[in-house]
Amino acid sequence: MKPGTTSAACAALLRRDLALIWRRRGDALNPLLFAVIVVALFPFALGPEAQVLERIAAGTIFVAVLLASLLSLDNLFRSDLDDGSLEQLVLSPHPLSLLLACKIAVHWLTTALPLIAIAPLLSVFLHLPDTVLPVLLGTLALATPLLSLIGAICVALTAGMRRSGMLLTLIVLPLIVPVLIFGAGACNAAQAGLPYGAPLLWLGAWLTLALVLAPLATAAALKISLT
Amino acid sequence: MKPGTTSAACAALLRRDLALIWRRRGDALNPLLFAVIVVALFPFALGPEAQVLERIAAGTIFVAVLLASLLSLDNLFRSDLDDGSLEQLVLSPHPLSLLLACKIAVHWLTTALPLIAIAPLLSVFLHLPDTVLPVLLGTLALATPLLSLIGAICVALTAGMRRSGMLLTLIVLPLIVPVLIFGAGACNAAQAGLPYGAPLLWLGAWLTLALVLAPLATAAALKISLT
Amino acid sequence: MPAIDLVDTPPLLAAHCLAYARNEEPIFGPLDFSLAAGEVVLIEGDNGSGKTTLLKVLSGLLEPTSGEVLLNGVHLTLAKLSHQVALLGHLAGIKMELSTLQNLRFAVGLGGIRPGITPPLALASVGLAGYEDQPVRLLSAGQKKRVALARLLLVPAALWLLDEPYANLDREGIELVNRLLTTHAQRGGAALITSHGAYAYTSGTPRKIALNPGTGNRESAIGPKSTPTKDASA
Amino acid sequence: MPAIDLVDTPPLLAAHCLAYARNEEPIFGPLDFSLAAGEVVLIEGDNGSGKTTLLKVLSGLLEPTSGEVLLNGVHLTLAKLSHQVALLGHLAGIKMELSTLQNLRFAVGLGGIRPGITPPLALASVGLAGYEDQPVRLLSAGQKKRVALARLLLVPAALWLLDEPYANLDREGIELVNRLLTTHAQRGGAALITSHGAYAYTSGTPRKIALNPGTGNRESAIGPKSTPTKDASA
Amino acid sequence: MNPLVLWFHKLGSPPYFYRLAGRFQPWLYALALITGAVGLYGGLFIAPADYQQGDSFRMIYVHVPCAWMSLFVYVFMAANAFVALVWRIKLSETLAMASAPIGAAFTFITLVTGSLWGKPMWGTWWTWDARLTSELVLLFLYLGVIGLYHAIEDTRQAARAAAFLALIGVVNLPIVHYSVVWWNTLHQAQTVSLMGQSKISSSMLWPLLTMAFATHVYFFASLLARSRAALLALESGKDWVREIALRESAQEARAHG
Amino acid sequence: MAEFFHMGGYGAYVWAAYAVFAIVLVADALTPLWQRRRTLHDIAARLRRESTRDGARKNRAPTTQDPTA
Ligand code: HEM
Ligand SMILES: Nc1ncnc2c1ncn2[C@@H]1O[C@H](COP(=O)(O)OP(=O)(O)OP(=O)(O)O)[C@@H](O)[C@H]1O
Ligand SMILES: Nc1ncnc2c1ncn2[C@@H]1O[C@H](COP(=O)(O)OP(=O)(O)OP(=O)(O)O)[C@@H](O)[C@H]1O
Ligand SMILES: [Mg+2]
Ligand SMILES: [Mg+2]
Repeated sequence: MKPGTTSAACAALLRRDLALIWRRRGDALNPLLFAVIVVALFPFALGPEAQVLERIAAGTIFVAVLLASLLSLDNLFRSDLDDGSLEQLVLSPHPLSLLLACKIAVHWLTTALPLIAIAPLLSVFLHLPDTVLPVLLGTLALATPLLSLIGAICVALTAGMRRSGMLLTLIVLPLIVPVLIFGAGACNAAQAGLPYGAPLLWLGAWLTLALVLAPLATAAALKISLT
Repeated sequence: MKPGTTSAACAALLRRDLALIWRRRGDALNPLLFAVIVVALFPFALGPEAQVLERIAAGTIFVAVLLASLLSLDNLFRSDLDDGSLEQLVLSPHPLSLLLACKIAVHWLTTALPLIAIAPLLSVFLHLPDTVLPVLLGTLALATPLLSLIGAICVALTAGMRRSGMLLTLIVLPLIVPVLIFGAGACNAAQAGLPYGAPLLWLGAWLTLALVLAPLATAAALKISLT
Repeated sequence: MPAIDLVDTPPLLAAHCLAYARNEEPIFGPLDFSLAAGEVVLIEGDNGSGKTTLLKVLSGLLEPTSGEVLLNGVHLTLAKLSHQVALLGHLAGIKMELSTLQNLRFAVGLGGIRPGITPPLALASVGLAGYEDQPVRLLSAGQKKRVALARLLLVPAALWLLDEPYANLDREGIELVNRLLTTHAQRGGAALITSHGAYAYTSGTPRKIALNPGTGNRESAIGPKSTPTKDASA
Repeated sequence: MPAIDLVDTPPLLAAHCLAYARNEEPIFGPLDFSLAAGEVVLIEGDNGSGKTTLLKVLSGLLEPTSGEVLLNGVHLTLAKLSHQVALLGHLAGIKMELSTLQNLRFAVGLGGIRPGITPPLALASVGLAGYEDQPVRLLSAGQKKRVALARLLLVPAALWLLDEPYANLDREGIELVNRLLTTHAQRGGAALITSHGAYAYTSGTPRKIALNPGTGNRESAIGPKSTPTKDASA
Repeated sequence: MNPLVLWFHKLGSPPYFYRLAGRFQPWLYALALITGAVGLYGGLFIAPADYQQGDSFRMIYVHVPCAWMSLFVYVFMAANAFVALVWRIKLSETLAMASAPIGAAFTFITLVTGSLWGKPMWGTWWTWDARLTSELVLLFLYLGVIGLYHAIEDTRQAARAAAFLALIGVVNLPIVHYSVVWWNTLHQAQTVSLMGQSKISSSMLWPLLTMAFATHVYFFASLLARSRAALLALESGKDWVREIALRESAQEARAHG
Repeated sequence: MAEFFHMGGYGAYVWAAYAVFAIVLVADALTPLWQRRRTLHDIAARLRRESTRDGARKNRAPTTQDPTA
């Protein structure tokens, strides 16, 4: 009678979460579709003029990606909570923060990465200049993991409630506004021909910090909201 | 042993749904918050220039209201499905379309109406000219019930699945594009000093049609997805 | 709206060659049985033998693959079913957020009410007096079940379909269910209940329908048996 | 990591003055009891008497209002609990989308495995051979319960906390649970199970802890009783 | 009974349809391949370069047939959806659901090739022109039907729900089209209609028509193949399917030693 | 020949369009084959499983009727 190793537990968790997402791969596409749809709504709402769309392109794409990954965050612990798996995770002998880091990684890989991959298409819809596209992709690559990590803390805080839904958005919002300002700001600067290195560096620094601290904070928040 | 009258059943349903929303009034505010947040993100994403914001104000508010009421639509039948109440509704001796019309009405009253009420605040955020505000409110008053009615059909179609989430958005999108085009189009026309009566008339005509047909279609869709 | 006092009409419920298959896999096989007013019949079967599925078919929530169901001698359609059948499944259609009394009031609004009973009375008679304003969410598993039972008392349905009504109930609750069933039968109602044979309905003429597990029980044993099974805890 | 072969250490689990109150309302009153290795104890009580709550407290999911719990003579903290307690509640932590085997594999990855058993063996021994690739969602209520039981077989936990393990199971399933409990007790494990007294654990020395319903049972009757209750269906 | 009605009745029986479709399918694939090859040869080698667009006009031979197909398939799907909902014919459900992914594929090709054509011609990959926008909405409709079909557990129920959506989409498409036209002309006229009225010479025309024929034939071939696969899944409990499954697995076992 | 591939400067666009056309349709043609194989596989596996299930059931409950499948 001996418990398994922590790495075995993490591997089991990764394998299970990926298997679950594969089983519901239709659902996994949802954030992607949502972002596409939000972006596609704007031309209808604003009219088809290219100059207007071009001006708002980077910002709108950023907002759409952000909303899509926030809305999908809600499911991060939801189903585990509903069927009692989360209790089992908390009761397991392994460090909870590590297990949660695995879950966050799976979330980023399966929602944010496809969003980044589809960003070029979105930028075509809104006539984003080709020169700005690399900057957009770079900022998204830095900003989305930051969103997943920060979001996870907030989801953990609201995990005790059923249907936290949009309250989550409210809690996350103040935390991610800086990410939005720096991310979209870098793109807008690039579009206007201004230097855009500084905001990217800031994002990188925050990301490093969040990678270390967010899983610990998430574990603490989860323990608070479960007992 | 006699069953109650249909009007008693509708009254009971309205009373229950309102009581439920009152019990979870925190949740009921969520669409409102979501719309405010989406609108509030845009100045951060685009920068504070008033001319840009003014140009996109009406369209962005429309998109935000639309997304907020779509996302809340998902809950229209969700909880009733989860706890078996929907089965009881379908099994009841009263016309299902009438019962569903009551539910849709409650949804509109508790999500869209507050959104319309808050639209003036949103338009301040984005520097919408004061002259356009009445047009915006008028189009929203016509467009949001249309959204609720069209959305209800789609929700009923997806009721058979657990966690339809954003698939719903995908299904609804093609159906509401005309609403968005005419609604936001009227506002944009008003802002540009052009006549805007025709799109309003169109919206009104569609609304009348939808009021009659949508509950029937919703009932048909629900029966398909429940049996 | 037809009156439903049909104590002397021959079979309240009759099934001919009723079968259900999910994705072509037979769940329960061609069944023939009938249920007279005043009768309570127990559906027995192992785990996975299709008891829940049978009740769903009989309540009109699932469409049978073959066979037909007659209610009072007429074909059963969804609309006709509505106020003659009360289903108590795993999901009771009870709102966790609302109080017990609010839930019952809604059930009455939707389905009508039997004469001579009110929601508070029904709550009292399932042993939940004093819990009128308690949100159902805060009740224990057995207490929730009792709320669902109170709904049965209120709604004027002649046929009760009860899926494992005894599960989660304490001894008193089990007696309560038996009492409810006896009264219902005496009033001319009928009931089909599933159970694993542990707590049989003990008064009246307990008949059983046996479902053979999984095999699509093509020649399932049906007919009156008289031994209530009490030897379960062996 | 400490070894858990503790057949001769005095009490596996001991509770002193354990009480839980929700919003100042006592749910179960100060309880004193102990559980030796090799013992299976039945928690009895009416609906709403706090059985589920007691198990949640003992598993560390709820914090007791007062009193303390000792596991092998040491204070019980969440971290210590982890691999010595296996909880089978109403929610089994089983993914409906995954197959039975995938679920058990994950449980093993997370909690480790007892020597001499594998997930497919465990499935076979709860009577689910042949259901290895079936998504749990497609199983009946009793079959789901069996998957949860299979998890207990795999995970190396000395103390089992089982909330109504007999509910939804057929007669064969009930025997299965009793068999599992006997084996577990013989191996030096211990178990606390709730039940409404219908199917008592019949071999070994069945002891009971009674919770008085609702009153916050401040002077609850605790101690060994020897009559298993079989007279439930009266 | 009228022999034609009888034949339709028989066609509705899955094993009969499966066998019949199995007999037609290879011939349809072959015909599509041959006419497609002829059409492409004509389009790429025989047709002269356009005096205005140069060689870029050769995109017409994939773009336009696929654009036509994207609309044709939707009509076909909706017609089957209607039959499926009204008369509850299992085969129509299958056909409707099998045509959705093919239609989505043609729509996707139309959008991509149109984009690839638009870049050199209009200088942009995408504009919010009425026709383009309607085509995008059409893609969303297809995706919605497919998504709904796959998201619902029970296949027959899923088919009925998706069929319902397809029918609503039929009503909606003209509305979208005209609202987009109206919207597009509100502010400024987009100068899009480059090709609308240009007269086309017969050496340019016949490859186009051949390609159109080839894509139609391909559609039916693919439809039959998809329906056959779907019928196997739908009827997986029936003996005729079990026989096929056992036969194939035995063959496979032999092939692997 | 090079001129043919060059397509008067539009080569990249034209060939990309034809490539998309070919790739998408080939993928579309292959899907049913793949689906068919998987379905038959699943059915064969299920038949095998069902036979073990029936076997297990017979051992547990000798009174149940012999399944005719
Ligand atoms: C993404 C961009 C595009 C999309 C979505 C698109 C879509 C369509 C559709 C749906 C049709 C069929 C219309 C019908 O039969 O009623 C069509 C036809 C056609 N398209 Fe495109 N198109 C695009 C770009 C282009 C471009 C750039 C050109 C050439 C400059 C072009 C030339 C044509 C021609 C010649 C026809 C046939 C016209 C006819 O049958 O009347 N398309 N396109
Ligand atoms: N949603 C479903 N989809 C597919 N198969 C299902 C589904 N629900 C149940 N089954 C299968 O159908 C069979 C009958 O299930 P059912 O729930 O009717 O059994 P039951 O007699 O109620 O069993 P229990 O006593 O365990 O509740 C089982 O073999 C089960 O695996
Ligand atoms: N989440 C909750 N919040 C507040 N009170 C609760 C909650 N859950 C249960 N209760 C109350 O606590 C008491 C004990 O509940 P518990 O679920 O422990 O009972 P139980 O003994 O398991 O009953 P049963 O046999 O019906 O399952 C009950 O009176 C119940 O109403
Ligand atoms: Mg059942
Ligand atoms: Mg309990």
